[in-house]
Amino acid sequence: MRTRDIVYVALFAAITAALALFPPLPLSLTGVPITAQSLGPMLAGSILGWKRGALSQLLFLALVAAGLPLLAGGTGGLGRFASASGGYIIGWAIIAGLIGWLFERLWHHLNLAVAILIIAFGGIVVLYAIGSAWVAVVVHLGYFQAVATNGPFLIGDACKVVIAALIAMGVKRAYPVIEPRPRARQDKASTAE
Amino acid sequence: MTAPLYVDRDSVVHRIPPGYKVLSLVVVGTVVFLIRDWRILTGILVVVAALYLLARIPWRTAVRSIRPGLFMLVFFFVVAGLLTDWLSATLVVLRLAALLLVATAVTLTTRTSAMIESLERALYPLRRVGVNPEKVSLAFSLALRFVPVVARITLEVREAQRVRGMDRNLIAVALPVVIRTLRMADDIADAVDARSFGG
Amino acid sequence: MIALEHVTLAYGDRVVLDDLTVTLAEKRVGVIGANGSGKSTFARLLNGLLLPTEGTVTVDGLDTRRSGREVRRKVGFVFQNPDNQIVQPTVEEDVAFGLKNLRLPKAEIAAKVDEVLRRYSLEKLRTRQAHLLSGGEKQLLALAGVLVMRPQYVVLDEPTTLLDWPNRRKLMDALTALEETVVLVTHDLETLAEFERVLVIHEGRIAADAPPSEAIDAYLKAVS
Amino acid sequence: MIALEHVTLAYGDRVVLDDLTVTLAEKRVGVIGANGSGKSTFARLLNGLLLPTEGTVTVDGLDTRRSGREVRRKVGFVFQNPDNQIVQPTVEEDVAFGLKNLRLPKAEIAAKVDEVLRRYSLEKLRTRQAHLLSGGEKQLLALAGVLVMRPQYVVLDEPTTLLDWPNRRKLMDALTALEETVVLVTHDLETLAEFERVLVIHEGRIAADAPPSEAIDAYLKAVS
Ligand SMILES: Nc1ncnc2c1ncn2[C@@H]1O[C@H](COP(=O)(O)OP(=O)(O)OP(=O)(O)O)[C@@H](O)[C@H]1O
Ligand SMILES: Nc1ncnc2c1ncn2[C@@H]1O[C@H](COP(=O)(O)OP(=O)(O)OP(=O)(O)O)[C@@H](O)[C@H]1O
Ligand SMILES: O=C(O)CCCC[C@@H]1SC[C@@H]2NC(=O)N[C@@H]21
Ligand SMILES: [Mg+2]
Ligand SMILES: [Mg+2]
Repeated sequence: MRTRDIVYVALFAAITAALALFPPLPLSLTGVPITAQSLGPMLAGSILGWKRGALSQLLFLALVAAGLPLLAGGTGGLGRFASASGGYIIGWAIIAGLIGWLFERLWHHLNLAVAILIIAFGGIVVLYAIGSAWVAVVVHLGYFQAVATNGPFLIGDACKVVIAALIAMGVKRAYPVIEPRPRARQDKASTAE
Repeated sequence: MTAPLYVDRDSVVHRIPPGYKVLSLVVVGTVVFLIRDWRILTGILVVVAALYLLARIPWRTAVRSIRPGLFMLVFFFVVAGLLTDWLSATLVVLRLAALLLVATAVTLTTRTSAMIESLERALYPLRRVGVNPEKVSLAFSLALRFVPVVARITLEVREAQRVRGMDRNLIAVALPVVIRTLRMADDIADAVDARSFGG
Repeated sequence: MIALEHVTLAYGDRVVLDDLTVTLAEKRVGVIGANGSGKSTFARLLNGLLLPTEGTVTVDGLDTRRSGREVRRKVGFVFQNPDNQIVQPTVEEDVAFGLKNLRLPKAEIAAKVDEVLRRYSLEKLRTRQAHLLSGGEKQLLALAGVLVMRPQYVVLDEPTTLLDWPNRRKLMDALTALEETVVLVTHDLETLAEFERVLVIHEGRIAADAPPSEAIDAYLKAVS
Repeated sequence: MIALEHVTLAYGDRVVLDDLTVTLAEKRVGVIGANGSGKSTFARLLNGLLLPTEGTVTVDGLDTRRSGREVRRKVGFVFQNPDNQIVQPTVEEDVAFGLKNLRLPKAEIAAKVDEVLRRYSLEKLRTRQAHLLSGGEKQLLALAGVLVMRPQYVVLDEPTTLLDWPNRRKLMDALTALEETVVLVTHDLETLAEFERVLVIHEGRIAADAPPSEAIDAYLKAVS
């Protein structure tokens, strides 16, 4: 990893953290709030690609685990991993990687629709699958019953998907990171390990 | 908003090295899921609760820290009770409560910086497979520095847009913020390199 | 006319401006002071970007606290750091941004953008990525993006710092030619020579309020 | 000694510097030129932050392309925008950053940090959050963070832009006092008065290379 990649990783960890400033809606009965924060992994993957995207979310999780209140509503700490949210927040690292991988694969065929599909697949389908699995395990719920508790998230998550896709496409046009820019390519020689 | 959740006290629990605390969390986490006897689970819960006394955590702080989890416990108790039987519902809730209490206790009694340090130390052996500990610690400190910066840049971009007549438009703010922060990241990477990062 | 009445501004519990009362009615007002004295803070108060902790700021009678939007339409603002001011991918889109927000017809926007790009020698850069410009180029762009909207007051926070000499001259000439009231925060004391009035901010208060040469003397005495 | 040989630098297909050959050996070298002429680009080439598209840059015989790391240890760099130079949360941590990278013992780091904070009057700010400083305070911090590492060459890209007069004086005095070779990019022509040599960059080439007054004349003629 070049220094530049480390800075990007740190930046998107911070962006996910900053999204906690949007207050959470504790609508969901399972104690998993509706939050703006899952926009963070969607952006990280679609802007940074799989490796840096996933690392940025791992870094974010490490900061939360270390006791910083970086989750929406000023919560954090190891307790959040033990709660019903645990699967979702760990899922953030996975879907950032997944979305990033798909973006890299399909980079030259991307348009807004494709971007929306990829991000929805990672940020809704896969994230719910992971989050619900954890819920099912810790509370001995049937898996599909657990999946059903995701209903209240759908509207918000659909909005996040569209927002992430618009931003990702905007960044692709104005300041692409996934495909090395000329300057980045030059720098590689000087800072490569 | 980044004030850590840590509660500063001088106690035995505080003095346990972070690594051991996390390890015991993992042990408790595994054990509670293996036990099916509600009496033993209750015993564990009591022991764990005693940790809070030992660590001299003010009880208001303790309650505030576990409150988000409490609602979850109640909900799951009801759901599990209705779907199965009340005994297994009790088991589910006792387990979760124990897990939650231990995890929260670790956070309340361990300094963030100590936690990050021991994490960095834990990653040290991975040097062989290409994980550079200095880079990891740079990533941590930059992330901490960036949280307020991202917030500030968002404010500044919004200010700049308000000055030019745009009052509220999420995408119109978010896109320049992301680009502006990426640009900043590039410059910072240069500055880090220019100060001999990596030896 | 911009009027501050008993304005106090504190960040948290650190008081940066302490009970200022001042009226700006002249066409050219300069603001100087040491680093960290509160000049940028003062400037931001003038168009409601910051609201006073205590006291009121009014622009032509409009309170910045209640009529933020109208005030901002009247008072253009050029920031210290041009990076934060670029909100669109390319130079021409960025200049057009404010005009679009005013919902002007397309043809009019295009005409105004053309004119301002020409006036500030940005024509060659019009399709360039705004974020990759050089420092001075960004500063010109920031300025163009605000002046194209023809505000009645223009507040500029150190707008010449990154400019070369011809561009600096061009900017100062442009400011002199403006019909509008100009409030200029600067460390570049020479640029103030033809200003009518210069305020010196020092330790939270207005330490001097006088014609340029006198104010500059007071400033140099205060800081040394 | 820093030597450029037939150096060309292009961003994409836009050539910014075109076949420059020049050797910098004097203790005080100034670099001036219009906005967008390529001064910052030139400066970044000197310590390997940018690599030439064609040609070579060497520092004391070390090629920036092959020995990037050693070169960066020799050549300190102060950027145009101090914001992007702050890499640690607090002032003192930021100053210590470069020293840590050099793996100095803790006590030595602490001593050097103390000294440099004192020298640049940053003591009162030492535990403050670096990103909340005012523009000028940040620029002093950026300088301190580089000089504390005692590089042999110091390249500065418009370091005085946000400074008030006393701070500017302090900075220029600090530069004058340095043992090290200084390369200063600036629009502030006065600061160059005591420099030994000034390069004027214009349209991708070195349009003049002379003592200050002569070079400044050439610059003003070239840009007008
Ligand atoms: N958002 C903020 N939160 C806390 N403190 C702040 C904030 N903005 C500025 N300050 C502090 O308030 C004081 C005044 O800041 P301001 O930016 O107004 O100074 P200035 O006169 O513009 O300085 P300069 O000439 O360096 O630009 C400084 O000490 C600064 O550190
Ligand atoms: N990363 C980049 N990608 C593409 N173009 C760039 C990049 N960096 C700079 N440029 C362009 O190269 C030219 C030279 O830029 P440079 O920053 O070196 O100018 P400068 O002489 O430092 O100007 P200023 O006095 O305004 O700071 C400018 O036209 C600029 O727009
Ligand atoms: O406890 C937390 O703060 C983390 C909550 C995780 C929320 C998940 S992410 C996907 C889904 N969409 C939401 O709005 N909330 C859940
Ligand atoms: Mg200021
Ligand atoms: Mg420059």
